[in-house]
Amino acid sequence: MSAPELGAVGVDLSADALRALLVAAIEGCSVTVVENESPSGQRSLVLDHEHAVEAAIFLRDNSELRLDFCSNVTGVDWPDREVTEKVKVKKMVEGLEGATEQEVEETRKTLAPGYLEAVYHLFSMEKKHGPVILRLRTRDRAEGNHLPSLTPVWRSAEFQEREAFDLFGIVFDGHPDLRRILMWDEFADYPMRKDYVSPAEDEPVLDDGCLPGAEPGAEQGAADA
Amino acid sequence: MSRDLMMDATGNDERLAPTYGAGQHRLKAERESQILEVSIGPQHPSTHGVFRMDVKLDGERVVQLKPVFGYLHRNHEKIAENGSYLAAIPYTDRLDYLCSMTNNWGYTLAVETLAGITVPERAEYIRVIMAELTRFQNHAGLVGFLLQDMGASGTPLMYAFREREKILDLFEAVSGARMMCNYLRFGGVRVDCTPEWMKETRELVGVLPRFVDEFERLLRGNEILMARTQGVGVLPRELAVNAGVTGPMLRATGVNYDIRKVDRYGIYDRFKFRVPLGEHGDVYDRYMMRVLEMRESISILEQALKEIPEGPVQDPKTKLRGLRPKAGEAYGRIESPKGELGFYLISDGTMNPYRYRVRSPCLINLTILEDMCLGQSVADVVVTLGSVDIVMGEVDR
Amino acid sequence: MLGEGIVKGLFETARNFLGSYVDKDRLVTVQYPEERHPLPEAARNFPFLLYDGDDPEAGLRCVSCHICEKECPPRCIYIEKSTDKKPDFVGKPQFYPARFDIDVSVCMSCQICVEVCPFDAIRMDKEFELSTDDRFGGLMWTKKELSKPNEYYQKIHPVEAAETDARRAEDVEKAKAKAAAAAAAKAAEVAKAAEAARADDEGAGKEPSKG
Amino acid sequence: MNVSFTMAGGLAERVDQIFVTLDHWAVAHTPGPLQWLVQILLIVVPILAVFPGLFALTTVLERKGLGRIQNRYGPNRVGPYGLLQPVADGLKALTKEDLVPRTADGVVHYLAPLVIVVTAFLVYAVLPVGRNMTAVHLNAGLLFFFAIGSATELAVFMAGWSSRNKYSLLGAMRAIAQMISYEVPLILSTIAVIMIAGTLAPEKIVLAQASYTGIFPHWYVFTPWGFAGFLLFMTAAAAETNRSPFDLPEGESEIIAGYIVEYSGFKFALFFLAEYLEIFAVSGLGITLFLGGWSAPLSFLAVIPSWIWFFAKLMVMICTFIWVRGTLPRLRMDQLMNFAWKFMLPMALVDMVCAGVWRFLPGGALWSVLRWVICTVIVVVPYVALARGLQMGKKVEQRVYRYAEEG
Repeated sequence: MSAPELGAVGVDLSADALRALLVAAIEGCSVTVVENESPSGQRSLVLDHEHAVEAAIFLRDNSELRLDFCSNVTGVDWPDREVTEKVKVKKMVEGLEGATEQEVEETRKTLAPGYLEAVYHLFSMEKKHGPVILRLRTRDRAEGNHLPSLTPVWRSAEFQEREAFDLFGIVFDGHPDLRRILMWDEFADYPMRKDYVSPAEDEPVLDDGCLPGAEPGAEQGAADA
Repeated sequence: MSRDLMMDATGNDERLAPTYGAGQHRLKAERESQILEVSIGPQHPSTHGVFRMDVKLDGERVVQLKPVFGYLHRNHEKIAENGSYLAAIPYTDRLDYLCSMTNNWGYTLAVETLAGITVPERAEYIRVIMAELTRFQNHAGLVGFLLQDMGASGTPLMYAFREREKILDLFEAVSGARMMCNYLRFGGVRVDCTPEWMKETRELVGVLPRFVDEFERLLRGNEILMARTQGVGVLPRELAVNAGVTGPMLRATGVNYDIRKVDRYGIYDRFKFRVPLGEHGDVYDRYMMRVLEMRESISILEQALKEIPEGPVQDPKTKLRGLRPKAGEAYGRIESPKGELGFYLISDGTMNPYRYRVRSPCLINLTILEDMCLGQSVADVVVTLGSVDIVMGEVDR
Repeated sequence: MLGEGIVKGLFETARNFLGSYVDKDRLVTVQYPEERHPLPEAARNFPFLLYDGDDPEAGLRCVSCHICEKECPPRCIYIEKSTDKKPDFVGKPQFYPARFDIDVSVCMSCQICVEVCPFDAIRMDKEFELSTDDRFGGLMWTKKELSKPNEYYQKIHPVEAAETDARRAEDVEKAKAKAAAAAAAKAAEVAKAAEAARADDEGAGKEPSKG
Repeated sequence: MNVSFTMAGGLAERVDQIFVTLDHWAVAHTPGPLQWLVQILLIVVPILAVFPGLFALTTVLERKGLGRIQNRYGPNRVGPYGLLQPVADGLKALTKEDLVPRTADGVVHYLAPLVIVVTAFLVYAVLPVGRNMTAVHLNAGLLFFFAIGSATELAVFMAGWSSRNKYSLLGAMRAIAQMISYEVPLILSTIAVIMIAGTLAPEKIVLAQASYTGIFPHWYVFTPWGFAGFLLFMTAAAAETNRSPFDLPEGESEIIAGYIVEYSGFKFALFFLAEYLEIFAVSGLGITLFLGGWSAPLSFLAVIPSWIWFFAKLMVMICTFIWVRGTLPRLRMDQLMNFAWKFMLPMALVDMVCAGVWRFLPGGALWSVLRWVICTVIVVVPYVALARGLQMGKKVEQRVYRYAEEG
């Protein structure tokens, strides 16, 4: 894997450069860079919902970038999590000498709201560089699970966005054919979410009762006879 | 014919619809009553597994085709997220069960990128040898299956399987299993190849060209094959790029994009090989891509077997059991015989991957199945599907 | 388009038809029950447990460390640890599995358990003719069915087994040397202690004499 | 009986005519009122015994032959060399459950396999399987053959329609289109033979070819028009009997089994039987028309009984069918139709012209050479032209591929 900074034709593909490009090209576009501590160093860009499609078209059509190949689209689930942090607060402390203001260390638990995330890995077939990683984040994991669909920009996202819808429950607005793809249509849950509980494994199967002697009491009856 | 091609625009913004736009264009039949709805699959001799196509036919002409999958869905990604990094490797074998070695490689490459693991030289060579053997047997099998779909009574398929058998014997000798090899590890490979194995492989690679010649004599000039495949299932170049089609299917449309050349992962920059390119993007081109790539694979194998150095095959610093990569993410991809096989991993610093995602070439190459099949007959649908080269284990995951 | 491709193809099939009678390379089929391919040494099918000596209970190498149970990708191993200990091959007291079951209907023959086992206790079998007329029974292999002697291992995987045996022999040697050294040290200590004890009648007998 | 028993060939003749003699003997020893019954039985029973037996043999031969072509063994477990495989297959077909779809048209679904088997057997009535061994002597034997033979289309459509399965229907539609299209070149290619022989009776056509120049026979296949006609006839015959590469109605990889998709057990076996019977019959007709029927290939081989020659030739034809099946992929429907109407039909007409020219050019040493040249030209030129014309509009060719530049 080449590092993302090393574009094949010397285009600066670093997240910061792309961010600057996008902000300059699209008015009002807000782009944040997600750092990546791992040795891979693949950093990514978070786009806002309103300008995501615009930004995607820009990335695809810009003659320098030409990110015409959207390789991988996937969802990631970040559930609500409790953040415990130790903060120093000034507080009145009842002491032996009466109440005094003192700096006290205190653990505070805050609930960081979870969200669902769609990750797009972009490459360029023309320029042969990449990856550029885009992220879209939903507002929350319940009703606010909507994201703009990038399928009209990259057709390759069609099935993969359907899959993210199917397994994570991300609703892609603007997707031409958003149905369940791997699970059956009647299935209600989203199996790839972290809080998914799989049903018990020993559900009755078709074989039960079909085999001679398998039905309860069959042996009993035989013994009686 | 008074049927016309009806194109529904996906939106007002014409930049949004550079291609057909997500299966929106359908052929309209003269009368609705003529439409015959046929469900091809999930149990059908030539859907290559439990794959289903909801097809609407006007006579034998396809006016709508909706692929339906999920019959083999086992939530591979969830399983891998519940296990350790090591425990995911045997599961990758079962993705594309014809090419377990390349699947292993895709995954180990992603883990190596994520954790910054280096691979010893000899292991890299062994990986290339295994991957190219896999590519060879996959392509041979594909040509066989394609001809089987065309109704050739299995003769080319049997010839392909005859050679595949010999390659699988080699896999078994080194990894212990014929198909579910579970051989590559992050930081190297599991066991070293013996000198006898190397000798046998060299011998086999020496006779493989003879087999490709045989294939060509049997099939290449066959008029029926040419008539059945040329101009059938044409995939336009722009659509192929936009729909993320990869592998031989993409190269059949003339796009020069081979990840072995682009990313130069592993040690592929040390080998001289050419990337064949098609012109028309039809089934015949796809078939020929495979045949030509088989020859290139042989050439890579010859080079690799000549140059392979002695040395360790596993990075001693890498912990296989209980690997805990630093929190972060990585996307690793390889050129599997079917296309770009990518693995996307997010680590949260624990022993299990937080997110494990397989970018399966088979699934994404199916995106444009409808576009290729519209207006063609049922027989062409079968052939077109055969030329896409799908394995349901990877499509449904 | 004159049909020469078809004629060429017909000649190729004719060549293969005749070739299948003379060329062993062409007719690769093996008439299975009568003739068999020799399995390569690395072949694997299902795991089994190794024991040394003649007694599967006493010689069982497994120390019930649960590593394979945790690493097994399909989670098909079930282990219950014993409450007491028994000496292992170097004489160190170790736990042993009171129960060791493998659900072979779940096992996917991936060999991860063999790789992670630090005690050379579990290995892959080559036996593949496992079919019976019992459809549901016999799929949960217990410790008794899983235990196979080291000689069996030596038979099916000679090279691997030789390596393992050499390593274990080395371990035994080391342990012996260590034990001897420890014994010598202990003896010296005991002698010293005895000398000291002679003074104040305190013994060192509480410590175990063997390590 | 117009066979002259010569002294030299006495024994050979007797062996040759053994079945005829036995037949006469049996009829002669039957009481008068029952003679008609025995006569019929002695015709029907051998046909019902021999050809299904040949079918059993062919199934195992086909599987073994295909196996060897594909570098496998083929069936070799039941009986010596797997020869008893058809018995096992038959038992299996008999013991299998007979499934009829709930929505199927029961009566028609039941009748279809019977109709197809009956018509397949009927055509053997006019097939000369040896000297004086034609079941029914019909002056218009060929007409009878084609008339009855085309009745199988009815059965096929009955099967496809009554099953009420979309695949069946597709298969039946394909079958009807294909069989009707290929009947035209099939019949037209025989017209050349009829023109030369001047008769419609199969046994007379054989007699017309049963003479020799030196040791070489006068088979029609050894003339330019005959050779072309033979190839046309056999191609059309393969299409007519749904053999590869024209097995579209059953096209396993496309429409699963076509019109027989809803048949199981013995009904399926009957379809299978009928298909093979048709192959034998039409191959037998091809032998009769072009390969000299029961006559020996070289004059001195005439000591071997004629019926052995007929069946030997039949086996050669069957093996060729198997060989072709093991090699070629299947055509597509529109290509099949194009091939029938744009190539086969014109070629059959050209072949008729060629036969006419052959017939009316005078004999003689010089002329016979000239006749050969002219007739060959008449056949080959249209062949090349038509074969080129088949790819009109579509460029179908071997392609040369480029490689990406090193970069």
